[in-house]
Amino acid sequence: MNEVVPNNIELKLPSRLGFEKIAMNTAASVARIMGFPEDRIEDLKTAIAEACINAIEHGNKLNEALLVGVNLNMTPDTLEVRVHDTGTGPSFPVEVPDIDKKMHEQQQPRGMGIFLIRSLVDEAEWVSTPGGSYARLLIRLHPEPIAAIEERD
Amino acid sequence: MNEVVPNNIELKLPSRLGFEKIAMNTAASVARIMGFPEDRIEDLKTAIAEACINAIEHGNKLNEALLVGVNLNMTPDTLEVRVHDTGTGPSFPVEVPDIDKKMHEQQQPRGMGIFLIRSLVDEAEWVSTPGGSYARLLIRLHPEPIAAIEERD
Amino acid sequence: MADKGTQVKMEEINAADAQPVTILRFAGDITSASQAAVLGTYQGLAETTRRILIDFSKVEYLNSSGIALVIQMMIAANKKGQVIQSFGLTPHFQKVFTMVGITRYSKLHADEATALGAFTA
Amino acid sequence: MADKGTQVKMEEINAADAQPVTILRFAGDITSASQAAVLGTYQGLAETTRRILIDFSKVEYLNSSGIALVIQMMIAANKKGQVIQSFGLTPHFQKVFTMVGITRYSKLHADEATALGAFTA
Ligand SMILES: Nc1ncnc2c1ncn2[C@@H]1O[C@H](COP(=O)(O)OP(=O)(O)O)[C@@H](O)[C@H]1O
Ligand SMILES: Nc1ncnc2c1ncn2[C@@H]1O[C@H](COP(=O)(O)OP(=O)(O)O)[C@@H](O)[C@H]1O
Repeated sequence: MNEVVPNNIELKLPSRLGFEKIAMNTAASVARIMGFPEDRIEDLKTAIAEACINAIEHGNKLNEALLVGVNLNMTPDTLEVRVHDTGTGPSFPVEVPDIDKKMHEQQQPRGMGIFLIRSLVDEAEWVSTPGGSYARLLIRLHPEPIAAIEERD
Repeated sequence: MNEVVPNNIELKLPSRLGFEKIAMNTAASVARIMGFPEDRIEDLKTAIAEACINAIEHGNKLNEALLVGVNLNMTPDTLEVRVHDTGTGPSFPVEVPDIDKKMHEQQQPRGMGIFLIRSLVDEAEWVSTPGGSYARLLIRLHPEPIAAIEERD
Repeated sequence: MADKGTQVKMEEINAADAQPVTILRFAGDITSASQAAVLGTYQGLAETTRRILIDFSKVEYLNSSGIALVIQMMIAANKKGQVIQSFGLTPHFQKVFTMVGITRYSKLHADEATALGAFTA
Repeated sequence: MADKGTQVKMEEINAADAQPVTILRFAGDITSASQAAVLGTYQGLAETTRRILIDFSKVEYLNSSGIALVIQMMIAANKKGQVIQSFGLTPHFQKVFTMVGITRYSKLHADEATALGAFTA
């Protein structure tokens, strides 16, 4: 009908811990309308919550006057989410969580957000821009079946 | 901490029927964080859905390129919701739904949205502005108890 | 980008007095997009249908346009002398149906057995 | 503007072998705001506690900071030679706990009876 942003939903939240649940439920609602299965919606919820927590905590340093922007972009096959903050973004590489190290106090108990995001969505990247940084997450409605991947081996 | 809009949440949606569910679930999430009881959240959900449907249908005339803006403003005691569209707003008075007239086909079966909004929230008003129109809905966390109202009789 | 939309299942059973009851079980959303599911299904019922039982228990979202379709079905049923009983609405939507006055034309029952019993009461 | 936060209830029961088990039933959210509810509750347990059963079945929202608190509790319990069993996580959070590796140190059980049985197995 119209090529201009008709599939883009935007949410803006003050940087307060707990408000990630609003983003999580907004995204879940979008994913449900798109027809994603419930287990995939759960994956997305956790991934978006973790990205928002990082934006609130690390990006905007818990300054409630700074907003976290959540952009949800729908295509027929994908839901792409961008979580924006006003910081400089994570510096990679970030340490991969290791439960043995954590249990032996050789690694702090925290530090699982980025790992979970990467594990739960089909694509994840972190982008720094002049005005801030964003995490970009993508989930596919019809991910490549495992059989197709195995065939390539 | 800061007086500048830290309690304001903003959502923007393309004008597509069905997307009112996104606004509904976003608002429900905010109301839940604020501690509203579940029955009050249900009231709010229906009221916001109806306001969004009107904004999509009547305000933005189903043109998906036009956005519906949903503003959620939290105070310690109230949640105020503004649903914006680009139209001129309803012209009052609007006919009150009458089930007897409807059943006898003296009134169209539709036309219950504004009535439901008014019945379900603590305050409702419709405002026309130069750039569009909005419905303003408000629910209170601690509504005046019925006893207090009765005492005044 | 497909929503689940409205689903409807039709069943025929007999009430305690051995007279047939047509059950319409709705699931998903009832909105302006539910015209075919609500009115189309109703119009497809046999001419001999006298009793209709509506099961709302699987309905997740209902808005005023959806309620308008239910009213249109009630108007049509009223004209044909059919009786409609319903059950399974959440407390919130029982309240909404009562606000709108639907309860003056069709009773909302707590459960299927009570609703079914109301045909022979 | 108060969220429900984290709720925790403590119970003492005996396992099949008549040895005591302390049950911690969490409800609501487990997040960075749950320090007192998780670690504070744990630290308040009797020094004699040997078996801890965690009931996650009423937890609505769990994030990585909340999981970090669970790990901290596991570290402390490990040091004291206490055994932790848990149950009631949704399939999604069972998956998340497995991804993070928690399951290598504390088994996630399907239900309370199975979790309780695991202390004496
Ligand atoms: N949006 C962000 N802006 C700046 N730094 C970030 C952001 N997200 C993550 N980081 C950095 O990456 C690290 C790892 O993040 P994460 O894996 O989510 O664990 P945690 O937040 O518990 O430390 C953080 O400690 C932080 O230094
Ligand atoms: N946002 C709006 N912009 C313009 N007109 C509106 C708006 N909301 C409501 N209206 C007008 O008010 C009438 C009554 O609205 P409502 O009670 O919601 O019932 P319905 O939408 O089913 O007609 C509508 O038919 C429309 O003419």
